[in-house]
Amino acid sequence: MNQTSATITAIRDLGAGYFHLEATCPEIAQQALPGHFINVRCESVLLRRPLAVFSVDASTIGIFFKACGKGTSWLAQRRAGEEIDLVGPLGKGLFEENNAKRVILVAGGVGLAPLYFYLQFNKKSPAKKILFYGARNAQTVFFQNELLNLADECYFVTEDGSLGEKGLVNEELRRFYLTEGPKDGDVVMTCGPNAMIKTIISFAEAENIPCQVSLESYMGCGCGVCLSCVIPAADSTQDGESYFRLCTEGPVVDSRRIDKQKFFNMV
Amino acid sequence: MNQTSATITAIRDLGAGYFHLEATCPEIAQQALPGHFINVRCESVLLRRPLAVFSVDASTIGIFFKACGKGTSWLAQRRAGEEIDLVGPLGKGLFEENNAKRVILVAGGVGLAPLYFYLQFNKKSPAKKILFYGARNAQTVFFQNELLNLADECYFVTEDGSLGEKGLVNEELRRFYLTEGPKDGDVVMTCGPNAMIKTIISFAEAENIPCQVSLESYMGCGCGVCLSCVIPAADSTQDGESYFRLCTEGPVVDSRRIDKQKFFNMV
Amino acid sequence: MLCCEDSRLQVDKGRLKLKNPVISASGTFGYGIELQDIAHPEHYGAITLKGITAKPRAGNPPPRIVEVSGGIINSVGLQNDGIEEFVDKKVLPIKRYKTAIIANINGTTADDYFLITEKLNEHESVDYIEINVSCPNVKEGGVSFGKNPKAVAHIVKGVREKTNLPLILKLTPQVTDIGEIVRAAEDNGIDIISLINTYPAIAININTKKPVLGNIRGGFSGPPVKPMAINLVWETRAATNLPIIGMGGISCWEDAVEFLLAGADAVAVGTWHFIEPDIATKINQGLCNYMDKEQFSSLSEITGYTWRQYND
Amino acid sequence: MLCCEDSRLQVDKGRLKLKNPVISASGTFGYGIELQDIAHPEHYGAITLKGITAKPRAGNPPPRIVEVSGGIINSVGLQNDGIEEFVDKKVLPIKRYKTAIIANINGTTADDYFLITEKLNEHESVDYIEINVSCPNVKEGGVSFGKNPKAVAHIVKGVREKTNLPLILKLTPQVTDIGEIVRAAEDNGIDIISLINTYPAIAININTKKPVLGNIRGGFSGPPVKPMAINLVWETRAATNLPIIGMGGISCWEDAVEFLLAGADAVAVGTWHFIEPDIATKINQGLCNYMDKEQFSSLSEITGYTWRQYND
Ligand SMILES: Cc1cc2nc3c(=O)[nH]c(=O)nc-3n(C[C@H](O)[C@H](O)[C@H](O)COP(=O)(O)OP(=O)(O)OC[C@H]3O[C@@H](n4cnc5c(N)ncnc54)[C@H](O)[C@@H]3O)c2cc1C
Ligand SMILES: Cc1cc2nc3c(=O)[nH]c(=O)nc-3n(C[C@H](O)[C@H](O)[C@H](O)COP(=O)(O)OP(=O)(O)OC[C@H]3O[C@@H](n4cnc5c(N)ncnc54)[C@H](O)[C@@H]3O)c2cc1C
Ligand SMILES: Cc1cc2nc3c(=O)[nH]c(=O)nc-3n(C[C@H](O)[C@H](O)[C@H](O)COP(=O)(O)O)c2cc1C
Ligand SMILES: Cc1cc2nc3c(=O)[nH]c(=O)nc-3n(C[C@H](O)[C@H](O)[C@H](O)COP(=O)(O)O)c2cc1C
Ligand code: FES
Ligand code: FES
Repeated sequence: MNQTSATITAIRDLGAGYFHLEATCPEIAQQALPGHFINVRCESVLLRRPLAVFSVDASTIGIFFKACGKGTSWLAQRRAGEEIDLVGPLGKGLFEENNAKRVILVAGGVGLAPLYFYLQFNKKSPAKKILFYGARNAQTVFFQNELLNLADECYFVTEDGSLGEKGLVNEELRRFYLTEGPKDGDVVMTCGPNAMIKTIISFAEAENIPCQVSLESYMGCGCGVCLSCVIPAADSTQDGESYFRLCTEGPVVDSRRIDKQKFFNMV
Repeated sequence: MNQTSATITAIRDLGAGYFHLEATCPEIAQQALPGHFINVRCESVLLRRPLAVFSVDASTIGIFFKACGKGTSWLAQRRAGEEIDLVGPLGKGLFEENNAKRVILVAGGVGLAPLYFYLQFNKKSPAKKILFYGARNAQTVFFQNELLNLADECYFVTEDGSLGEKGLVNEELRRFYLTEGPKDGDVVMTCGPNAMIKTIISFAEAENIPCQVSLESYMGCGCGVCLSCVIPAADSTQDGESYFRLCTEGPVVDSRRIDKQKFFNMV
Repeated sequence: MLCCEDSRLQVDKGRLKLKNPVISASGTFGYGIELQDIAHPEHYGAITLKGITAKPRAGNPPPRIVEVSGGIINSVGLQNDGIEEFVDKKVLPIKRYKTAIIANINGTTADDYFLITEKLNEHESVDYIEINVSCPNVKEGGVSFGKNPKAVAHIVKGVREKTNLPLILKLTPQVTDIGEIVRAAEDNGIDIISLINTYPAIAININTKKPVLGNIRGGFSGPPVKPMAINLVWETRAATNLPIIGMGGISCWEDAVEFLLAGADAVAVGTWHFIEPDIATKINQGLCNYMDKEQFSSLSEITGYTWRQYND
Repeated sequence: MLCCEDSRLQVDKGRLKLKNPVISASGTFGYGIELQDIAHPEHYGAITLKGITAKPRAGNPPPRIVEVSGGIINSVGLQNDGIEEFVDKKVLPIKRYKTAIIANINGTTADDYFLITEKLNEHESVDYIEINVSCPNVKEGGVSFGKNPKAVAHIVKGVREKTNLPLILKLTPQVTDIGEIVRAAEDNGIDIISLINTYPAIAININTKKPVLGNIRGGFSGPPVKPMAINLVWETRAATNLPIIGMGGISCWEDAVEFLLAGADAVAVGTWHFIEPDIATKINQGLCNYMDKEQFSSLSEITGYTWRQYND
């Protein structure tokens, strides 16, 4: 874990409120694994804002974010050359593949971030990587060329049908499995809006496919000391409740670990 | 009184942390009198910041300020074309001249602001105007040409002697009166650091010269409703204390109205 | 039609009857008319006048205000000219406007409250009397009354005997159990509860090593107090069915809605007047839009909406 | 030499003996070792561990934190594994470091406090016990004890009988008269006072019309509470000569100095750890520079410097 002042090397406005930012921070870049996140200080707000690591090279890390509120909007206004204060890498930083043969990645919107890093990081791994990427429309399906070259197969899905299939990504996934059928060694990895995650989890669990999901919660410290970011756990304790810290035991978790009912009621 | 969003037409960095800003706000420009101030919303802080009107023309007003803290520093970073939220004109807006024959203006640092406006506003008035302007050094004696042309006589004084006499402005004033002697119809008008104001007031009162002084205090509303900005008054009431509101009964007041001892202990 | 006249905004709960729910908090809007060029009194459901005392008060030595951690601390100390000429000089000028008038009364002794009430009652010039037992800026009386249920009971009872005007009790947030104070007041005939007054607070200048305020201590207000005020409105709603005027840190219409959802029947704006004098109109406008969007047909439906989900 | 080892920073007042005055506030620094890469435990005069209870507690349902008006509201609710394996699993790991260890103990009954103290006393593993009677996030016990002088007296007395370790009492700010609580504790053998805990607070999402926190209510902390905390330290200093640990909104060394000038002997940092994990070093460095500039030769000269000008 490092706290560092990183120099922004590039920031791109991708349109529709989405941004791609790269900053120099060798310490973090060298340690980051897919699933890790960083905690960014945004001067417009109090608490740091958690953002998944989207890509790394030797000395810089990339993030991919949507300006949805005060903090991310501030971040969106930074310019190359400016410094940002980062803590990271944070989280368990691991999609447990338990030697998967076929990795089914399902991304929605900015949920692409950790999955993109997974693809980049595991480019050379033997497992076959199939990406399902859902977005509102063609304008918000980003990094298409990079993805086509990183993944073995790419299925783009848009709500208005302006690119790829029309509809929701979970429908496309279902269609895929109807034709291809499940293989053993399949692992689903997903990140996106809770509504989407919910459908993906129930599908995967119904089909008995291990499902790794990257969740979100409101965070205080981002590094395990405040117990703010907890998620209801499937296994309950003496007093009927049990929670685990998303920032240290996640943000990527096995779907079976989550008390789905409580979690999806909560968000 | 108006609340308006004014467009900045020009902002000049005068050096040494001093700035000159002009903004379009006809309503205020047409009503403003020497001694009036405006209350500026600075997004970096909560309360509006009071600043004297420095100059006006048909549709714009000018302010002259020092970036000394969070609010004024934010203001200093504005750019032409941006909008600022102003309330004004505020204050009594009057240097009571009671038909002065000779007006002795004594300014220190940014205290020049209201006196500059007095000179601009009364350019054609019969009274003779003599300006004493003290600053740290030559670099912080601003608007020299304008002043030389607005006032009948100008005495610049700098602490390091890099321009005009070396020393403090009150010494220069004393020297002036030693040679010229007091005339009846003299009025002193002063604005500047409290240490300076203190010496000017005691000099003027000793010489029985009416003295109009523009004071500062911490303000809440700036327009008479909160009673935060009060100054200890010379005349005391039943319970031995009496205060008047600087924002509505000032900021320019007759020195005799102030309880000097209490006021200068307080600041 | 101005939104502040929109009939959906009317408040009609117990003895609290206002054309709209936005009130100016005492001490932050003078005597109602000073800012009419930029903040017209008729945009308010009611105007609370600066606090008055029996005798004139000079108030506390300056500095009286300091900005700290997103809010302000003030130590004005009830500077006012006393009750004597209050009605002629302060009430009549605002009386010409179509808005309700609330007198905010203060005392160093219980008898002060009774005396002021008598005078106000003679003239029948104000519409409400707000009993302020929560001013942190006076040496005797003030908040020391507001912290003590017995004192509250005694003062409310005495004031009640002197007038039939609707009575508001203004509460301090600095108490162990706000319900206890509310019940003491309700048992003795209070009609309406308003909260919160300011939190006792101190700021020290580390360079001069002196308190910034001339009075050392002052009252903290502004945006930072809102989440604590919401909690106290929530608790007050649990303690009584009386109308509640919620305040503390309101700076936008969303804040006003939050107070209403927590159980307030009306809201008051204080400190924010210094930043946005025209805040009242903005809040009323925002409330109308919110009611359209969320399909509320009257303000009273918003009041306590959230609170009820957890308490009925 | 690291500034946090500078001998001028030592605290030695009554039973409070620290190498420097900066303490990590309970619940905001885990068990002291988690952040050592970026915030080393040895930079602190003492580490307060997350609150423990007799039995394991799952804590409150999420969301447990929300950012509002410049601060945060949390409703963690004392999630912890209970006293059983506390010493082995939580205390021993931090014990290797050169810093004092404070256990923060909590109970739903008085007996809980006694039982936990017994266990801690057996092992003699911690240096201080902080009795937390001010947690707003638990249904029974918690702040309800801290608001009641009799309950405080009973708990302090009982804990005192079980151990000779220096005892700290952690106070809630939500009381009418903090002096009354302090005296009740002092009469029953407390050694040190720490304040403030969080203010009860609520945030409501006006779109969902539900409280943001799963527990409805939470505790407000962070920069906005500082001016109120300074006032309560000032009042506590007037009520006792015991050592005071001041906290509430500290985000920089200047804030720490303000607490010291108001009467605190040491300070604790909570919420700000989430923004600047390395805040402790910065405060110690700032204190050293301040002492140079203002010619203070020891920390104890700063403590109460301003307070004394108005109270001696
Ligand atoms: C581990 C983790 C990784 C994340 N990775 C990314 C990423 O790669 N790209 C990206 O765009 N976003 C990501 N997010 C979400 C991102 O943290 C939030 O969008 C951000 O905190 C919003 O802050 P804000 O100040 O802009 O919005 P706010 O003004 O704080 O709130 C705007 C809206 O966002 C919601 N919100 C605020 N914080 C969170 C949060 N922590 N989780 C969910 N909703 C929140 C608020 O309720 C509100 O509706 C991640 C979140 C987590 C927990
Ligand atoms: C009627 C009036 C007219 C003024 N005219 C001018 C002007 O024309 N040009 C100019 O440069 N300044 C003027 N000032 C002073 C100006 O208002 C303060 O410098 C400004 O408010 C500081 O705000 P800040 O946020 O930059 O500083 P802060 O961060 O608020 O404080 C920085 C320093 O300034 C001090 N300060 C803050 N507010 C005031 C205040 N109201 N009065 C005195 N000291 C204060 C603080 O104590 C601190 O020491 C005027 C003040 C008043 C009351
Ligand atoms: C400058 C100032 C003066 C005040 N004077 C009074 C007063 O005379 N009587 C009173 O009951 N409350 C007084 N208050 C308290 C406010 O009415 C209000 O209760 C408090 O400020 C909280 O609301 P806010 O956060 O919106 O300001 C005053 C507040 C301020 C800031
Ligand atoms: C997330 C969180 C958890 C906390 N847990 C505890 C606790 O277990 N025991 C305790 O006595 N105080 C607890 N507190 C209160 C802090 O120790 C501290 O008293 C309070 O936050 C004020 O300080 P601050 O403004 O610097 O945060 C907690 C505070 C926060 C923000
Ligand atoms: S955010 Fe603090 S423990 Fe996870
Ligand atoms: S600043 Fe409010 S009355 Fe002068």
